[in-house]
Amino acid sequence: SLQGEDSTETRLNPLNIQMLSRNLHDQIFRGLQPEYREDDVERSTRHLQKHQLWGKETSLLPEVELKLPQMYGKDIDEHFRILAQKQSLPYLEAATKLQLADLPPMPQEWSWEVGWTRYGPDGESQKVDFPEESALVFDVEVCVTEGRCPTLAAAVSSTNWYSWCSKRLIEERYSWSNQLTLADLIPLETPINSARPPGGQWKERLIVGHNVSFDRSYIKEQYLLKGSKVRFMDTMSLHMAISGLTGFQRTLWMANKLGKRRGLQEVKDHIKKAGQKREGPMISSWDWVNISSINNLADVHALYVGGPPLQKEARETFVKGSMTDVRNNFQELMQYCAMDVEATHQVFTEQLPLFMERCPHPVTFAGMLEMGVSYLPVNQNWGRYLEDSQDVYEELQREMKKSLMTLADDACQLLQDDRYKDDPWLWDLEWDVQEFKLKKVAASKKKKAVETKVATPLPDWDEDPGPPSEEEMAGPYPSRLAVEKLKETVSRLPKRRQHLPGHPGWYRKLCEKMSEEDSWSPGANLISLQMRVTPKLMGLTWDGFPLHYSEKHGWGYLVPGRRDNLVPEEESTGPVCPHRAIESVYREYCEQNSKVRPEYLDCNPSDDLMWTDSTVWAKVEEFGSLESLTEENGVRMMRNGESKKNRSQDPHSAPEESRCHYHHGNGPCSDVDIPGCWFFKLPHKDGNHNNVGSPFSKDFLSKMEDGTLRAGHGGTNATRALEINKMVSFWRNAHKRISSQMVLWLRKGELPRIVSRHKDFDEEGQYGAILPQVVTAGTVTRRAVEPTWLTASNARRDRVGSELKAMVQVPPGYHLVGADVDSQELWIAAVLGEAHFAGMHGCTAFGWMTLQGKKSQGTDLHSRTAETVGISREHAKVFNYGRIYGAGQPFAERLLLQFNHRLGQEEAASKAKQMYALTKGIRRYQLSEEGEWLVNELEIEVEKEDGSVTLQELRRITRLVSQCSRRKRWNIVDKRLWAGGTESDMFNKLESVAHSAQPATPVLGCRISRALEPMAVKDEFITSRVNWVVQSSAVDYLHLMLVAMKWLFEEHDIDGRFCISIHDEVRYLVGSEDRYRAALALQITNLLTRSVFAHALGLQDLPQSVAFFSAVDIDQCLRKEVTMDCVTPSNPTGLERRYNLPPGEALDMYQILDITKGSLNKGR
Amino acid sequence: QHSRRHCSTSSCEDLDRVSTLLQLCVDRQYVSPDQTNAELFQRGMSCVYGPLGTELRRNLLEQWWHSVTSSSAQVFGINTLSSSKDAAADGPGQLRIVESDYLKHIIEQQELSKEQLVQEVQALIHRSPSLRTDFLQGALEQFVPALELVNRKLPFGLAESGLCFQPSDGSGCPAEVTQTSLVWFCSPRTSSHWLDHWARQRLKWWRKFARSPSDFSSSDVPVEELEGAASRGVRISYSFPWGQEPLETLWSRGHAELLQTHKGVRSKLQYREGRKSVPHVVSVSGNMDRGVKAFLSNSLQQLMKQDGKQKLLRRKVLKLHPVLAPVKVALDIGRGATMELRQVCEGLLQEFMEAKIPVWPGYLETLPTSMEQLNAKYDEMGVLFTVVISDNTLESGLLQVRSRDTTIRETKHISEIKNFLSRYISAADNI
Amino acid sequence: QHSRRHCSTSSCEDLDRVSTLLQLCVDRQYVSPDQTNAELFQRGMSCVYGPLGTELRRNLLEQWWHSVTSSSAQVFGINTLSSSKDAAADGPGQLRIVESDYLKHIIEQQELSKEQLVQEVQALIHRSPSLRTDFLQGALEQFVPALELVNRKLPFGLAESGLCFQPSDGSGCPAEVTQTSLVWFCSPRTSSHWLDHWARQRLKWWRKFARSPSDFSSSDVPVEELEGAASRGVRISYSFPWGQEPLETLWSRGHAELLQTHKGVRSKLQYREGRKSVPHVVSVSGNMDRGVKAFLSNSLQQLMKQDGKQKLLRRKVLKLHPVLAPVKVALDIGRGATMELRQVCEGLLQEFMEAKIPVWPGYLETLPTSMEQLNAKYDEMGVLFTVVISDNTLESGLLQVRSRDTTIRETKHISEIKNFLSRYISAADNI
Repeated sequence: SLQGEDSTETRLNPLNIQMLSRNLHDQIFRGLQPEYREDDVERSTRHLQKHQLWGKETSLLPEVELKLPQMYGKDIDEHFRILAQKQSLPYLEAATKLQLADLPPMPQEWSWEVGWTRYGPDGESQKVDFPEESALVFDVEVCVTEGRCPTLAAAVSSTNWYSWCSKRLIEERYSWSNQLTLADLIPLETPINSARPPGGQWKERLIVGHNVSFDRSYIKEQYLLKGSKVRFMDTMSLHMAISGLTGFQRTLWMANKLGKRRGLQEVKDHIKKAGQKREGPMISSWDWVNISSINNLADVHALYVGGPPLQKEARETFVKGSMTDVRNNFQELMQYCAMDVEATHQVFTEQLPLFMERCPHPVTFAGMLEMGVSYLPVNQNWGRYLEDSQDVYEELQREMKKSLMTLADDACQLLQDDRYKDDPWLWDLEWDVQEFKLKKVAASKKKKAVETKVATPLPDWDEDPGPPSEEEMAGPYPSRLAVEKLKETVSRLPKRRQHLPGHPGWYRKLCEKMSEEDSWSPGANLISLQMRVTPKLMGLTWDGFPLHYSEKHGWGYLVPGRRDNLVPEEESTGPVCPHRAIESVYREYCEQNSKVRPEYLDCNPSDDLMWTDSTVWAKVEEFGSLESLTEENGVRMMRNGESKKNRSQDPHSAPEESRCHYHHGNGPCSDVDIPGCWFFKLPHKDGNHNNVGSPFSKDFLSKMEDGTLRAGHGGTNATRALEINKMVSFWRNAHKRISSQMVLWLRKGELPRIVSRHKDFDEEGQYGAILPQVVTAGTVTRRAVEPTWLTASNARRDRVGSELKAMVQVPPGYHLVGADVDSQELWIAAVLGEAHFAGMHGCTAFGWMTLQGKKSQGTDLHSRTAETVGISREHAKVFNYGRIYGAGQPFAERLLLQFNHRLGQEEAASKAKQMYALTKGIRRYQLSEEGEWLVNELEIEVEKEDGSVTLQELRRITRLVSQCSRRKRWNIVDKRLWAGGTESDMFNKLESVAHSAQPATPVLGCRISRALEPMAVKDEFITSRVNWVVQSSAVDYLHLMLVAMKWLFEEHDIDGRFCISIHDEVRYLVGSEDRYRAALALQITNLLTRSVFAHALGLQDLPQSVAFFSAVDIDQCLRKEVTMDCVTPSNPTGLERRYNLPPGEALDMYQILDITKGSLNKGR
Repeated sequence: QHSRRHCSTSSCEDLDRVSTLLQLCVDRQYVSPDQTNAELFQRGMSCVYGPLGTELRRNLLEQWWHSVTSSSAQVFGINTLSSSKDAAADGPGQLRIVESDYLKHIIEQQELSKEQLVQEVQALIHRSPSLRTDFLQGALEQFVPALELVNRKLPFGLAESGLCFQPSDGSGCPAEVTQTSLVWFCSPRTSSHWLDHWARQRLKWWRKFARSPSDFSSSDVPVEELEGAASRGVRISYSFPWGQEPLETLWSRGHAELLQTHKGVRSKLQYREGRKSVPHVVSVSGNMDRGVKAFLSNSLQQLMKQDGKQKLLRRKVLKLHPVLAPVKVALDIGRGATMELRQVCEGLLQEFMEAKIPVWPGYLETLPTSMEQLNAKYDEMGVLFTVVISDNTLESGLLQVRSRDTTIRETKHISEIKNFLSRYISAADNI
Repeated sequence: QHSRRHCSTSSCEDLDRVSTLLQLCVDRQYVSPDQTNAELFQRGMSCVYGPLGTELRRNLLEQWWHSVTSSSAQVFGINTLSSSKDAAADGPGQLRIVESDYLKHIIEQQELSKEQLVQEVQALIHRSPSLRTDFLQGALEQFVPALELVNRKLPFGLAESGLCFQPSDGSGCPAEVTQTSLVWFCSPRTSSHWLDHWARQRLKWWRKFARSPSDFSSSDVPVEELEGAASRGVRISYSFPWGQEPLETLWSRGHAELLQTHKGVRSKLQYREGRKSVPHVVSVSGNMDRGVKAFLSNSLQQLMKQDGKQKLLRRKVLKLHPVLAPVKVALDIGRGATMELRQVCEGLLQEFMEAKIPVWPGYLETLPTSMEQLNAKYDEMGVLFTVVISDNTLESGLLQVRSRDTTIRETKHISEIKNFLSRYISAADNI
């Protein structure tokens, strides 16, 4: 083994944290040694002691001895600069050429011909295989109603214009195959019917487009597993990096665009709708609006280029029109496409220098290019998956509908003897039935009819009359004639037949009017979970109380026992509440639950709380936009306090005498006057003043699981419906997106020989790829955005279709090699804080926990939080990430209430406060010069610690100052700091970056969007800016990894390509022979990347515990764990049995070293 | 006042459910009334069905046949003999058809020695045809002509349904079972996929007609219970109140039995793309007698209600799927039957019959019954609609239609009732 | 040039016809290819049917069931067991189900004397269930519950269809027959009328599906051929080229067997208006295997035509009634079998299947065949229409439809083909 006996000793830093093995440190930091100052060490020790972390036992990792590949430059940063420059050189050249070009004039007339046409400067046109220039601006249009085949495209290079037309556009046919082949796509590098470039050499070329990943998915060569060196630049991503907007800003921007006045109204409405307090931030600075825009080409063009606005009306033809419409307007539409190309070129020309200036590090550029060519291999199992999932989904939907229909049918029985009046749920439905209408018949006629009617009594004696005679059999039966005659009375029916007149009103509404349509089906088939009648039919109860809907307050429940509003029955006009029945429901519930419930039910977090980080962030951003200023100064705090008092005098809370004394909840609402009952609202995740629109929303899933919300009526039917609702939730939301993924199947000749000659190659199988439409920098933090793959959760046993990711499966002869960066964001945040605090790894409590914390000892971050607040570790995770993303105390409060609705408001607030004091710490304030002067002048005694004062002190000072001075306002605060918590120093660092004049990521120096720079937004959007520091650094991390991997793959001839990166996770598609070398490359990449971070922050060392991925996954499909079998309702037998996919390997660094002998070289 | 409660699953209530179900089946002519017969029914064997049971089983078999032969996969129906003279198959547990005359003739021959007698009897047994216990063997034998039919292209399947016979396991009373069988031939590589495919299709089919579909479930057969050559098995079961019983079993059988049936002559068995390999067999075989029982059990709904006098009544409804329900509509006369009313009923009966809507001629019943009793009876029979003709019908052509599922009475015109029923039944397939 | 001639009835040609028919049935998968099997078929016994034969028999049985249970008279379908343990029926010609294990066990007991052995064997035979030879007994047994069902009112009938077993008459090989049975209970006074009624109804039914109806005829059974208790009998026969064979037999049986079955307990059997009299029984029982054979024979048409080179060709067409034809439509690809054409075919196949139109997936055949050969094959299969999809279909949606009966090719649009076929088949019922 290579664990170094010869390396002298384990390196520990003064805080006893194990550092890189000496040989690695020497190779990476080139002899630079970290220096530790004594007082720093002492300060750190004290800090750790305070948080009970000092002296905790830690275990040592084996040393790693490894010869790294030859590195360039004088230090590791330079090494990466050189790599990135090398990798992006040809593309950068092409980009520059394009940027400097004067475009040739746009052709007046476009050629109506299949394939590419080139237009010379003099308007002459010529059919070509594909444009050959090294850089193009490119745009594809698709006639959406006719499937996913590209319809037409336009492109321009520095010298020529091009147009492309699909065969399906030019040739008219009754039907086309819905399965696309390479020949249907747009070639950019290869002739028709070939998958090889002329001369066999792939060239480095650059394609520019707006949202270019969309256009990329229609390019033929991009689906080939190997070869193309074309790279893409997305003007939308460049825009995001330069001037992007946060989600909240986008809403404001749109509102503003609609006219400032109206805009503000919209903003208010938005805030209200998002459930935010009225005294939320007044957006005081609007400067940013003018230096930014939302993402579409027209607005981006207006921002960077200006001039007359782009005309986008023609686009409608592609979205809504048919192929015939496109044909009829061909010239106009081609022109439109070309105009977009021209506009994109103008935008690009403006953007490129701005981008280079704001993201100066070459790694950023190179990383973005690599990100733009993601590739997901799939096989015949993809189709099987879609079919199975849809199938199971539809079956479950049907079952659910059936259950609900049965409930509706059963409820109809209450019509008899008006029994519905005593039903605790159904009493207030519409129970009226309609009279069956007939046309009036003239009275005289009627009389006549009666007269002529004869009634012949049945013979008493009913003996077997024998068979009908032959004559009887031959002629029409008399009985048939009698019926036919009666049928004539149909003329008395009204022309329009009544719709189920005999059924109660609510039921009628659930039925479709009978028709000859194939789709018609009998019964209450319009019923769905979303309908108001459904919870009632199910007889849902909340803690034993029947649910009730109020127009004004949404869903709530009725608590019996109210006596002050009983009215004698005869006086009431509408339906009367059967409060006695409600009482007996509750009594029955109490009897069943006579065993006392455990006070605190910390249920297993339902999946819906196990948010992906992006959803956590969305929440945080929503809250963050409000709370940033609440603690600003004493006055504001006061108002906050007032508002709390106000809330208790809520207009719709009941007066004291009609209070419910035995039940506490969200209410009662006195303006809901139901005799004998109080009305309480169901709790809402965004705060209790919000109305609950449906008790079946996913926020209540956990309440159903823990039995708070349960079905009373119809037993199994209702319960099963709820269960199914849970099972289908994923597929219902995702199936459109998933099944519209464009898959392209490759023919045998289009696959590399490794695949087609492999022993496992199946002639009848299908091999192909999906190109996910990744916007390389889709958010203001420059994180990638893609709606399907980047947000997909992991397989869950009870979620139909959730095995999605595992359907990305390699062709024979290949493996997926990849890894998750262990606690990426936590480490980045921690290392920033450490550099700020004492310049040592592990010097803050937060950092120490990240590096050394152990789940088993309860010293890792999540366990710590869980312990202090008394929640589960899983829940604690959500809090921790939320906090690091910048969420404040109110967020935590609300989250606590959501996790456990039985928790009181006060209790939640105190828990949240406790959590924040322990972690983020307490706000302290440094007095400004003015402030110091005032304090001195007024001789106020001030309690100071480390030069700062507490909030209480500050308030006292403010009060004293205002008493003693006539001047309205003094600026006595200079800086706000956090203190005392495990994360205080980290937050101080993040905030100092966020507040700096030109915020830039600490490692690669990428500047924040112009729309978030303090110059434009002053003190607004602080949460977003704080969050940006960590998130954007994580993007830097990813870009560094991509550059390093590309270097190692090329240097060591590893057959592989980038597949996809999902936030902190990267995957490569690697030839099976090279898979272990690729795994080693990945480990080295992580080592180097972390080292760049440490280097950039002036810490010339790296802890051994984060140097390597804890595991590199070598697998044949995409999944969270290599052993996950991804059993779901649509994949009941698991991956191994159903798709023949064995578990993969998860190798740690030592195992990889064993296998590869530490060498990246081929043929060891 | 009233309360609705679904029966909980306490075992006492379950037992109650069982006897209720049995009694109802006998009362309502699903199963012929006779102790031994009821036992056969309970054991999931073929028994003497009454008119309603016969129709229900017919509907079920018809649906099975249609779903299997009209699936997108190529399935051919075949019909083999229920007895075979293949002497080779001489395993234990064989049922032989013996002509008693012959046997008598042998043992009545006084001149034979004991040894001779034994020999003769043995010879007779040996040449007596044996009764099939399942359809597998027949389908394997028909593989070769069927392979010709599809020009040696896989995959395809052979479907058959009918009676099979089961040895008595000691009770001395061999039983008959209505079985369905699909024997599927495919390439070895795809046999596992096909097993999954058919398991899913079959489960879907069962659930399609169920009132509470989740009572039908499928599960892999544990390795230790694998049968014969089978490498994998899936069982579709129904959770009866008294426990799970298998309805249909799927086996991935490999090719051993196919080879054996054709005496190892591989050349006959090879398919076109097979490169000399022999097809694999996936067998799907169901017990439709038990299926009938499952659907009866599944569709029985018991609702409690209190009547006006606070008496607890139990309403028993057989909520069979409209497609399966043996009687779709009952025809009755409201009050005071007259010849005229009866004639209208007869006319309607004819009309329904021609439209292939099974109808119950309740109007022939001349003993007076209250509407309530009548409805209770029809609910127990699982009759979808009750059409009541009255004096009013003679005047205006209007009649009352009561629905089994909602208990609501709706007025309809006589000219529209047939179409309404036809549409209702055919559209019920859509849900 | 081309001429058609109906084959005359000279015996030589008839023999030719017989072998042609047999060959065609085997070639076209009506009957499984196997010498013994063909013999069973010829004898009018149940045999191993191929996919087409199976479907034809199904259609025939379906039509029978519908015509009997949906007639204006009250007929209930029932289902009885094919074996019974009723030891009383111990007449000659009994088939017993013997568990061979038991018999072996007895004869392997060395210690038994010959007498003991004989006794044990006799006891075993005696307690072994016997197989039914017809449905009469079962129906008679079910008379009592059925009488309850109709509230003791006559007349009514019990219908059943399925397998019955026949002793071997010496050949040592018992046979199976697909039988249909209607047992009709009526007052003694009307029994003769009912016999005539049913005889007329049945003959009408047979003729309804025939190409030349006069080949089906009915005749009274001569007195000397009367069976058992029967006082009158009517036989419906088909004139095969080789002679007449009975298809269905009706007996007026009196009440003796009914009484005997119920051990003479008259009180159980009395009907409401019957003044203590016991109902009379009319039985109608048919052999549907022979029915299949009759319709195959009846529908085979041989046409002579001369081809371009003056060679005499014989065109064989199985002109089965549209309702009976096992395959209604074949789907083929014209020229250029591209994936897209195949996709269209699959879509159509699904559409037809869902509309319950049996379809032959001819497009799956990838070996090249001329259209002529294909049509000849489909004619022999009795396929009503051949739909051909070609490149033209992709462009314009038009396809070619060839009719079996007229051989004319017509162009239709793809959107209308399903409705056309459905209408054609259902309307054929009215002819």
